[in-house]
Amino acid sequence: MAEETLRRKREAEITINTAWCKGCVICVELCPEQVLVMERGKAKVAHLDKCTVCGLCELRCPDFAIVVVDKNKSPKTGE
Amino acid sequence: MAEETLRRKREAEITINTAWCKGCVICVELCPEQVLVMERGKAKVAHLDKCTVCGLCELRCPDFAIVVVDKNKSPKTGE
Amino acid sequence: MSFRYEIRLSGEGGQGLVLAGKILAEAAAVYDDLNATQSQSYGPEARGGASRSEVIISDDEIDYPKAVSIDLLLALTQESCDRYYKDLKKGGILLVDSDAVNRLPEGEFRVISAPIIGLARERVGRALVANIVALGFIAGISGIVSEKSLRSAIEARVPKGTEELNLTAFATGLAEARLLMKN
Amino acid sequence: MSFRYEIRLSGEGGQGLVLAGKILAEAAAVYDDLNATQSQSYGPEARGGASRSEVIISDDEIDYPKAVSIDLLLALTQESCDRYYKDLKKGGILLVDSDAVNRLPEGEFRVISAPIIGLARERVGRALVANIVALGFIAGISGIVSEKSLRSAIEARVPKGTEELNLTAFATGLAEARLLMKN
Amino acid sequence: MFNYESYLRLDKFPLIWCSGCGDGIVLKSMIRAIDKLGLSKDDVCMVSGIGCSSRLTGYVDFNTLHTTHGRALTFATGIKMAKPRLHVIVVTGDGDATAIGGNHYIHAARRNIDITVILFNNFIYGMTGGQVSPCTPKGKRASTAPYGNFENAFNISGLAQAAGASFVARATVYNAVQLEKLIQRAIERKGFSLVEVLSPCPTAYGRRNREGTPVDMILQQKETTVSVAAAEKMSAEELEGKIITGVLTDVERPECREEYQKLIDSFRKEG
Amino acid sequence: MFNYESYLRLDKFPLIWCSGCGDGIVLKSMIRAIDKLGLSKDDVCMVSGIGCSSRLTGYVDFNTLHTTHGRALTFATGIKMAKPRLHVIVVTGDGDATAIGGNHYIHAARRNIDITVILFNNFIYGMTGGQVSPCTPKGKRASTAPYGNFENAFNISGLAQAAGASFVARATVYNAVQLEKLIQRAIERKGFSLVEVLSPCPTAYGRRNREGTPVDMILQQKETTVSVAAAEKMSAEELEGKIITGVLTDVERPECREEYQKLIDSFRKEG
Amino acid sequence: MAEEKKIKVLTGNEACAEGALAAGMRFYAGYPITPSSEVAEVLAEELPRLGGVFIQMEDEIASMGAIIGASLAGTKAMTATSGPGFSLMQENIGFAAMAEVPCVVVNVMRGGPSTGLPTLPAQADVMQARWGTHGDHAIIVLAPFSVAETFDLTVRAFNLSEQYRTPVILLLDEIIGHVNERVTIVDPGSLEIFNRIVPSDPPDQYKPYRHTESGVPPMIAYGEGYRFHVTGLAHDETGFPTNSAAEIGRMLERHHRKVEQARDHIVQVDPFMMEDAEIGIVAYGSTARSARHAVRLARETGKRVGLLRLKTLWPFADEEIRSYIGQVKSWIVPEMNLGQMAHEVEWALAGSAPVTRLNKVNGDPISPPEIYQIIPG
Amino acid sequence: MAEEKKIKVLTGNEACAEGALAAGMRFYAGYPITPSSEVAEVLAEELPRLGGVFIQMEDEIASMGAIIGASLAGTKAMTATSGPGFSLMQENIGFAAMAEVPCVVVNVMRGGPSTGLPTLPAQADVMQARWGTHGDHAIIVLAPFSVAETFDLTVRAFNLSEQYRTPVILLLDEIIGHVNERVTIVDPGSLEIFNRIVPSDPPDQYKPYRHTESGVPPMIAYGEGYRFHVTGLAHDETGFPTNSAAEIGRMLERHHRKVEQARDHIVQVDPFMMEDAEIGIVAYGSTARSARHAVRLARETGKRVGLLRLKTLWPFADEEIRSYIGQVKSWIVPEMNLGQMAHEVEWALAGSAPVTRLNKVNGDPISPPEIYQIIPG
Ligand SMILES: Cc1ncc(C[n+]2csc(CCOP(=O)(O)OP(=O)(O)O)c2C)c(N)n1
Ligand SMILES: Cc1ncc(C[n+]2csc(CCOP(=O)(O)OP(=O)(O)O)c2C)c(N)n1
Ligand code: SF4
Ligand code: SF4
Ligand code: SF4
Ligand code: SF4
Ligand code: SF4
Ligand code: SF4
Ligand SMILES: [Mg+2]
Ligand SMILES: [Mg+2]
Repeated sequence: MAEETLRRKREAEITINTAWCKGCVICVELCPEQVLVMERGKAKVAHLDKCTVCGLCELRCPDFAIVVVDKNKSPKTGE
Repeated sequence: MAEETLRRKREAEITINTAWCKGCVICVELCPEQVLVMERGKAKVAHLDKCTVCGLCELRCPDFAIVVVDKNKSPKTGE
Repeated sequence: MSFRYEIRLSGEGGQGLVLAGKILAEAAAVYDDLNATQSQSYGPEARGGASRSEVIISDDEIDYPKAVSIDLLLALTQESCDRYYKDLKKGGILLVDSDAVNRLPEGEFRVISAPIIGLARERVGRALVANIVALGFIAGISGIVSEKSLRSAIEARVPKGTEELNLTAFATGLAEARLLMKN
Repeated sequence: MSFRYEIRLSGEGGQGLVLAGKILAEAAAVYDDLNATQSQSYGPEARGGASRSEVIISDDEIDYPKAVSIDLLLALTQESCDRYYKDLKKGGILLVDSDAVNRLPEGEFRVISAPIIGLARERVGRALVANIVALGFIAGISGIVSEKSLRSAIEARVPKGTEELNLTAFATGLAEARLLMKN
Repeated sequence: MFNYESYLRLDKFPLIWCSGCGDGIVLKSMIRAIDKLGLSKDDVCMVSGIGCSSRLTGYVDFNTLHTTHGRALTFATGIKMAKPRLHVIVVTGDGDATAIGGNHYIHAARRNIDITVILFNNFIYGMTGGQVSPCTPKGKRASTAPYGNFENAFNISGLAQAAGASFVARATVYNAVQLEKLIQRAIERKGFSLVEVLSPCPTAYGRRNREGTPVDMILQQKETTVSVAAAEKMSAEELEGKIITGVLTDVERPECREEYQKLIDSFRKEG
Repeated sequence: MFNYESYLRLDKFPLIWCSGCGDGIVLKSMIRAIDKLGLSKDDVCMVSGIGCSSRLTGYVDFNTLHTTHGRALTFATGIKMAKPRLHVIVVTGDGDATAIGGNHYIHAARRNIDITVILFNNFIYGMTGGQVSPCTPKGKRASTAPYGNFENAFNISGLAQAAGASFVARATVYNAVQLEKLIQRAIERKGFSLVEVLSPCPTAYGRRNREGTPVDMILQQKETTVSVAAAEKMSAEELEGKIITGVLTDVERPECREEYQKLIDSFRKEG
Repeated sequence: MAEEKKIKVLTGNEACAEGALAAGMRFYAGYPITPSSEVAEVLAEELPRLGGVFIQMEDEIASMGAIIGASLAGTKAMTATSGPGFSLMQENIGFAAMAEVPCVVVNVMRGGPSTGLPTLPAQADVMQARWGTHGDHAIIVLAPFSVAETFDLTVRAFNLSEQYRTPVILLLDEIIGHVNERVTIVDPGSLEIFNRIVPSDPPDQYKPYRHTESGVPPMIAYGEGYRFHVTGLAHDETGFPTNSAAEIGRMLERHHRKVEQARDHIVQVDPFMMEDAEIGIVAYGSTARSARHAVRLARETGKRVGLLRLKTLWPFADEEIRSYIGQVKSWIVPEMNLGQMAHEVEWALAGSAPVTRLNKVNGDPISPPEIYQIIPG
Repeated sequence: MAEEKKIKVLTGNEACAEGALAAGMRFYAGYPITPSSEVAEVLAEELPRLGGVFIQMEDEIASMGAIIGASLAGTKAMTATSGPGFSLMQENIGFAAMAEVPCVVVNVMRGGPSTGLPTLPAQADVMQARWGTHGDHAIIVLAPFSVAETFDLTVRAFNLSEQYRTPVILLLDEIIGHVNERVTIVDPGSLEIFNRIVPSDPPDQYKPYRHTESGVPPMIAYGEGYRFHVTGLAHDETGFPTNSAAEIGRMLERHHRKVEQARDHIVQVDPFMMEDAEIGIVAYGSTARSARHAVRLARETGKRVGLLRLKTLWPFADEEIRSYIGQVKSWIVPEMNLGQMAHEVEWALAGSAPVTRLNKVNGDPISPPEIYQIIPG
């Protein structure tokens, strides 16, 4: 089953709450795909297409400022 | 040398400070040779001749109330 | 006029004088419907040689719970006798253990000397109950608390299983005291 | 009559406004032989966004060390400008960073707007020294402390090795201010 | 990926912590763990001391208590003993738990009381601006150790083990998934459970010790730690300077409140 | 056999301790050990907390300090740091050292400061009349544990080891000769050294737990203890309920005051 | 229990424990110390029988923390100690005041300062009970003078604590703690028991520090469906930290007001032969017994002297004392300290009558004759 | 150092550290707490250079213990803290008082109670400084109002501590602790420094608690050939515990006397425009600065108002205040608490003049206009 799941198309939706983002750059530098960049001291999505929805950015954002959703996955069945 | 020392005649002098003795019976019961007895709540020497000057009574008297001296040993050369 | 009767039980630690004081107070307060206080002095923290237990009995409110002018002093050791006899009031009673106290003090008080500890050891079989034997003496000498109340208080306060022993001790003291008082 | 000059340096944490305030106070107190106090407000315990540093300069004893009617307010952020401009006294000076502060408040005070942070970044090469550029401005605008004293105080207080950089920053601010004042 | 919101007091946001502070990453892991366990928010009581990390209790929608410095475990002990049905979780810093609070720490572990401690170890006193802590490694700088710390540091987890804790684990914010799982196991384990989390403090510790950016500090955790499993295969020399992560202790021991309940029950039966 | 008198304040005798209390036996061992080491009385500073055992400092002719309950090690730390040439020996009870004083205990061990602690473990609060202590074995009775202690007890020595002590040993009054030797080694060892002595308290512990006379209690020590050497040859089952005596730890670690001296000296050199 | 005798002989410490149980206390955390330990010893025996919790903590700081925790969890909680332990509890007592957590702290006073005189009586922690913790705060302090009153005031301490959401200090002295005396134990059902007022708001509207008119906000326990925050930081009505001077001022003012505006309810004095007294004695605790005795003696010789006995030490009975201005010409304040309450009496009288101090700190109680001797006239 | 500039700009906390070093302090033990931590931070840097000891302890209790130990070992010792830590130090402060160990405790006051307002100023630990530990005891408390004076009073704190063998409390408030201000650093050699009097007796005749006329017994350090005993128990002249009421009374009486009979030396006030004042303001610490400003403002409008500034808080300046009876018609006492010193002023005046209180506990300093407004006339 793992195989199928991985092969299912992933489409990311990334939300950045700039009011909470403190610009620590963690998400930007630790994103394996260089999806994110900094702009005016806040994180910003630059290459959404490259996102694999791995969730690492969200996992490590200390400020709850970045949320990643797999649009092709129903919210109820999160892993 | 140990042999000689042991064979040297031991002659005990046992002093009991009754003002300090609290009558705990420790010296009496733990003397290997039953040298001591209790009298009116204080330790007392009963059989001085049996004393081997082993020093156990003094070692374990919590109240510094019993002192054993080997009269045949000069005080300066304690072991 | 109301009365205030002051008793001091003195001796050394381990003689059960605090318990005896409590029994006396309880006999008076719970069973005789008098007011009573019992207090004791402690040595440095938990331990210490000398022991002192004071009971005040009154038919009125007891303000100051410490003895100031003693009606009856029990002394089970020479040391306690020497230390406290001066606090006896004129005409008070000094009750001493005749074996433990050899040097009797002099003063304007009555001395009663009896082998309290000896009686406990020999007649009751355990020196430990000398405190209760002493209560028998006190009851017999002073009459300040009733025999019945003291019996009830003893039964209530002594360790379970030792009631008989203690009541015997009490009876022994009481009987001896009555004998003495007759003379 | 003695004078009392109140300066508030405001912006956000990390802009070095506390250090700037200390330098200003030291310039006045140690080198210009005036009295000066510097104080700041803290957020909850160690951290917090907004930063405020106050300097009072006087030729007399300074009683109250907090600003009550401000002569010169430096605001390096919009938030600090909005929050503090009301404390400016009539005829006081509001010095703002022209990039950071877009909405200028109105009131009976003079507004001087200059790209302080920009100057630090572009002319001096490090945005970090905006605080010292601001000191240059303050010296140029107010004249309350002498140029020489400020230079000495800067040299004494900034981290070893950064003296040159900071003196350049100061000179930059001072020159700009003089230019502005001429107009 | 995961919806944190229902566990948060959103009106208190943004968090008080500095940019790049690791504490927020721990907070998220805690919430995920609690969610996985399916605990009712009403049944969770979170207690903290004083420090940056201890500010956490203000942000989570549980029964929360922000106590005095070092004393969280004493309040928590009162709560657990009085109302054992509550899941009591203590949030504390290295200073809070092991400096001023060291005694309560070893006693709670000794009693093996059913409390879970999440100890945010940033090797420094963050809240008060970077003073040396009993966990600051020897030689490292702090505002009160300007020439480098001359004292030996505690092995926090080792102390809890020696004192009698049931469950002891160590984790990093770098490996936030492991962290979450360890917290989950810690809460599940009856008895005193500890998760020591290495949480970078870029402001008070990193800057002074030239540890680089928050990212540098997080990545450094990857290098300096080894898992229990890996460590077992390594020599003492190889382990020099390494920090072991994972479950260090997991044993069953009599739990304090349960033992007390037996005493209460003994009278119930009698009566 | 040995002349204790010159070390004693004879005018304070007889000792305050109860008849048969083990503390006097420890005191004698301490004096013999100090005598063996040939320390000058002027250079010995003995510091105690509050408790029966802590009354010891009143009887010995050294520089003596009887502090507050649980805090002896903090005063001792001040003395040692300020005047390192003094031999600082702390006398403390199980309650004093590990209940109220537990934090100072682990911190002094962590710092590995050159202080020798003689810990009189009688499993009870003697001075205040027999309340339960963190060292009272589970199930044993105390005035505040009338139905038997429901809490787990500390392993005192283990705690000191985990916290970082250089030298840790356990002894009994039964074997007063070993006790003396261990105290001697503890004082000799640079760094934090601990000798935990099992010292019978017939009054507050023995009576309540039907342990018999003082002699019974002393002899019982013979039965319940095994030496480190013997223990190594025993199985876990055989060791169940046994207490190990002898040297448990003896290592060299950086000592607090010496490390600080290096810092001072670094400026001396510069200047 | 109903068939048990109603009259008992108890010590003050025992009566304190009994009173606490009668008041509904079901959580005790403490650390032993002479002369208070019997409070703990009785409770160690009784609480498990009643399903309550007895725990001996590692020290007094922990004990104080534990009772605050237990109280927040909804249980009436208490600790008992003596001077050294009371000093250590101060920080957390301040927390209880700030976070408005009901609890009772018993201090059986012994001689100080420091380890002092562990087995001897004193009354020297009166000012500490008021001012021992940092920061300005309101506090209620009661001091019984007999064993019977110890029972009553322990119940009252819990009632006041619950009613005003504040720690209450009960100051015994060693004499009261250790004297055995007659107590008539009333039927538990007949006792007036006050339990904290619970909120009527639903959880989402609950404010744990609401500015009510009485100054006392309703209080709910942890784990009852209300999820709120408690902190020792300055906070607003919601319980969350604030730096707003207005909010802080309002909160601290309320803390003060809730006690001050109830002072007539809280403050209790017991006048004895004060009706026609021209000389007044102010005393409390065991010293008040000596004072009463001295009054009786002096009355016998015709002196118009009376005793105004303080049952509440804080808030201070200034109004009650001032009510005698004009009638009482001079006052005497005997106490086992160096004049702590005498200072307050002087303050209250503001020079309107002279105050004679009788102080003793050597471990000896003040005896009736000592007081009697200094009664003028 | 001689070539260094004599004028410096320092914060109060820095000046406190400098003053301590100038006084000869060579041992600091502390535990960090806002707003006092800079005292420690400066000393962590300076002490090792001077061969002195800086140690951060595990908590405030340990810090207090360590400085007492160090002082007994012969080193002038200090700690610094703020409210919560000050509460924790109380037990050991009592030990220092009882055992007569010189040491200086700095409390940089922040808002309370409890964790309160960690970064905001307050003056609410004034009564705690006097009464925080259990048992009656004498204590000296100083409160500077400027950075320069912080230096001076820190030196003085050590001098008084050494001279009277007693702990001395230095109360700063957050404003004084954190304000940067001009200090003229005098040549260390020109400072008057008092070192504890050492005994002239040989070791075998030394009594560490001798009843001298001044009340202060000579003191020798541990390890100097005198082997004596120190305890927190009540003790006699030899330092050993006693239960003799006479000995105890004598000792406690001496403790009190040594401070009371020196009160004229210890108590310092700074009158400002008091010569002809009809309205007097009593203030201390940073509030005294606002008060002085208010006095200047009011004098400009012709009001006869002056400021009696307290540099010594305890012993209380009652006589100094009373010396204005007749001249000053009314008093104002502004303070960042709920009236702690005002109460004392009222007591001192005993009704001879009215006292107006101006209190603030919300973290805001009391400003000059606030005081000015309530100056009558
Ligand atoms: C009794 C007391 N002492 C000191 C403080 C000051 N203080 C607040 S937090 C803290 C240390 C915090 O360090 P840590 O526990 O490691 O938490 P962090 O801020 O690093 O997360 C200190 C010393 C206090 N609040 N109370
Ligand atoms: C702060 C404080 N709390 C409590 C006490 C009371 N107290 C004195 S000694 C002691 C316990 C002593 O037990 P331990 O340390 O084991 O010594 P032991 O008497 O058994 O030798 C206690 C609780 C105190 N003196 N100070
Ligand atoms: S989910 Fe993964 S790939 Fe996508 S932005 Fe975040 S870290 Fe990068
Ligand atoms: S990790 Fe979070 S706070 Fe940091 S830059 Fe990214 S979104 Fe902003
Ligand atoms: S020395 Fe030995 S043999 Fe002699 S009395 Fe003592 S114990 Fe007995
Ligand atoms: S051991 Fe000592 S105290 Fe005990 S009975 Fe013998 S002589 Fe007396
Ligand atoms: S100081 Fe350190 S621990 Fe505190 S919030 Fe900032 S980064 Fe985090
Ligand atoms: S109570 Fe126990 S420890 Fe204390 S002196 Fe007596 S026997 Fe020794
Ligand atoms: Mg930390
Ligand atoms: Mg013990």
